Amino acid sequence: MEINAQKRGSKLYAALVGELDQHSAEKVRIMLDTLIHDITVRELTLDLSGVTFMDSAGLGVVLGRYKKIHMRGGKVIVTGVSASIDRIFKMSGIYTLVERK
Amino acid sequence: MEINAQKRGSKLYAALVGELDQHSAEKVRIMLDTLIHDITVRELTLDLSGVTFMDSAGLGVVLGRYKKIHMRGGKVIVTGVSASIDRIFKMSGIYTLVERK
Amino acid sequence: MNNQAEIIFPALTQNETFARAVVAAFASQLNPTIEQLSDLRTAVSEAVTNAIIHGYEQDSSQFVKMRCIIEGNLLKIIVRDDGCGIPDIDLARKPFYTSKPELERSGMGFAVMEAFMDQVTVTSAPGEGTTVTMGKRISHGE
Amino acid sequence: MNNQAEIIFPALTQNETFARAVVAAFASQLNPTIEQLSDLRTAVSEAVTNAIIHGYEQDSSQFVKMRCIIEGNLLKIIVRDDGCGIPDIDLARKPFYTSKPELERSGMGFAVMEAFMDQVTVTSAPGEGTTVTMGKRISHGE
Ligand SMILES: Nc1ncnc2c1ncn2[C@@H]1O[C@H](COP(=O)(O)OP(=O)(O)O)[C@@H](O)[C@H]1O
Ligand SMILES: Nc1ncnc2c1ncn2[C@@H]1O[C@H](COP(=O)(O)OP(=O)(O)O)[C@@H](O)[C@H]1O
Repeated sequence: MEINAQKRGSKLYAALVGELDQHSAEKVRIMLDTLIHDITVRELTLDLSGVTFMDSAGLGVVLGRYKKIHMRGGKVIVTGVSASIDRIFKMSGIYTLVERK
Repeated sequence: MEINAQKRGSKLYAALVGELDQHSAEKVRIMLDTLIHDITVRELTLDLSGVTFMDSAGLGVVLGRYKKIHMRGGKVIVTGVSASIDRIFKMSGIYTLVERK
Repeated sequence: MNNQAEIIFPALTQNETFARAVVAAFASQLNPTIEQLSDLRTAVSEAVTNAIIHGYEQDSSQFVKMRCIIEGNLLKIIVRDDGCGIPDIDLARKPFYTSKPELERSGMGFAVMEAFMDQVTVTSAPGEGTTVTMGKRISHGE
Repeated sequence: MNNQAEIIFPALTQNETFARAVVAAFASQLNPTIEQLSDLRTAVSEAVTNAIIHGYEQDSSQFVKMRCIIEGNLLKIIVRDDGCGIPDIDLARKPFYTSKPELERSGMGFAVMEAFMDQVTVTSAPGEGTTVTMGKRISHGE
């Protein structure tokens, strides 16, 4: 799993590329937490269009980042959500917390 | 495995599409033998550019057709030979019997 | 058409990718749609991940056993471990319940299996391992 | 990195495709080149086909056992059957020797395995089945 990130002001854009399962989840979590360690980040956009596979481990990763960003009053946005990922997101009710664009 | 064939005079052109292993070999053999049952066929060109996999079972199929066509004084040509198939053909010395184009 | 395969591999999370690929390769005999394949890959990933991280706590000297069975147009996938087992299956199947929040598990694994397969049954007892049996009909044409 | 997997399936020729896909999926952990993957698929196809058509004569109540092992950058593939066995292994390994000309077998199966893998050993005895062990180093970067 690779992450390509760009920061503009308080906005961080992170594009995930690869498979997001339990095996890759820890690495992704560490990479994203390193990026949002910078407390000026108030809006995190996760671009999932490059995610070729995701199961509920990926949901855990998104929810975990939501908690961190939410605590500092920021928000999380997901984009590039495939039909299969959308189904998992919908089941979990995550769209009440995280915006889909 | 699919075969797309065209006949022009004494020349038969057959393009094989798919995987050529022991599982598909019998079907391919029957299809090709049905086509060359027509004794006016004197030149058989096997286009292997659509063959996504081939092992020694495919070599057996080509050699078997060579024997039939050779018996009636005709010839067999192979085209679209990938590097991997070429290696199997070379090992077997088949190019002394069958022309590669 | 009937066929089957048994696959045994150590409890390493890197084998999640392998397990998904094996199921996809086996299922392809039934000519599934891309969506059906994606459903199967997701469901098997959940069950195999659970065996690895919950059943065996990633003890790579232990083995996950996966069985794929084709009966007509029914594909069955059985994922077994001889790990710690589940004390309360009803609780475990509840959405959002997880015993591993420290791994940021969402507790949605069983819910995903149920959503992506036609049928899911779970047999388990503490100390006796866990067997998850999932079925999906792969029918064509409609 | 070390890993392994055991795969067991009935002696049906339709499982040749499955066996190739499984080996490719397992080997992909070592980041093989496309050419190395193609070599592996070809060699395993030969060994599995032999187990199905020679060892078991396509008796689909019998099972082929395939084991894939990664030891460092070495990939080992072991294909086993409990079928009829080989009376004369040296003769069997000779290019162009086949006991099934009626199936239009070319007799080049073992020669292909030897050409596409680094090492091939064959253990067999009449009535005791056959084990083919193949090894290939998947090294990167050169
Ligand atoms: N194979 C298993 N062995 C032991 N416990 C399991 C197994 N599978 C699931 N469980 C238990 O059931 C709970 C719920 O599983 P699941 O719905 O997949 O959510 P998650 O994996 O996100 O925790 C797990 O947290 C675990 O306690
Ligand atoms: N698993 C096996 N069980 C029994 N006999 C085998 C097995 N594999 C190979 N043989 C014997 O060895 C011969 C040569 O094998 P091979 O070089 O693969 O050529 P082919 O499969 O084209 O006959 C076969 O014809 C068969 O007699």
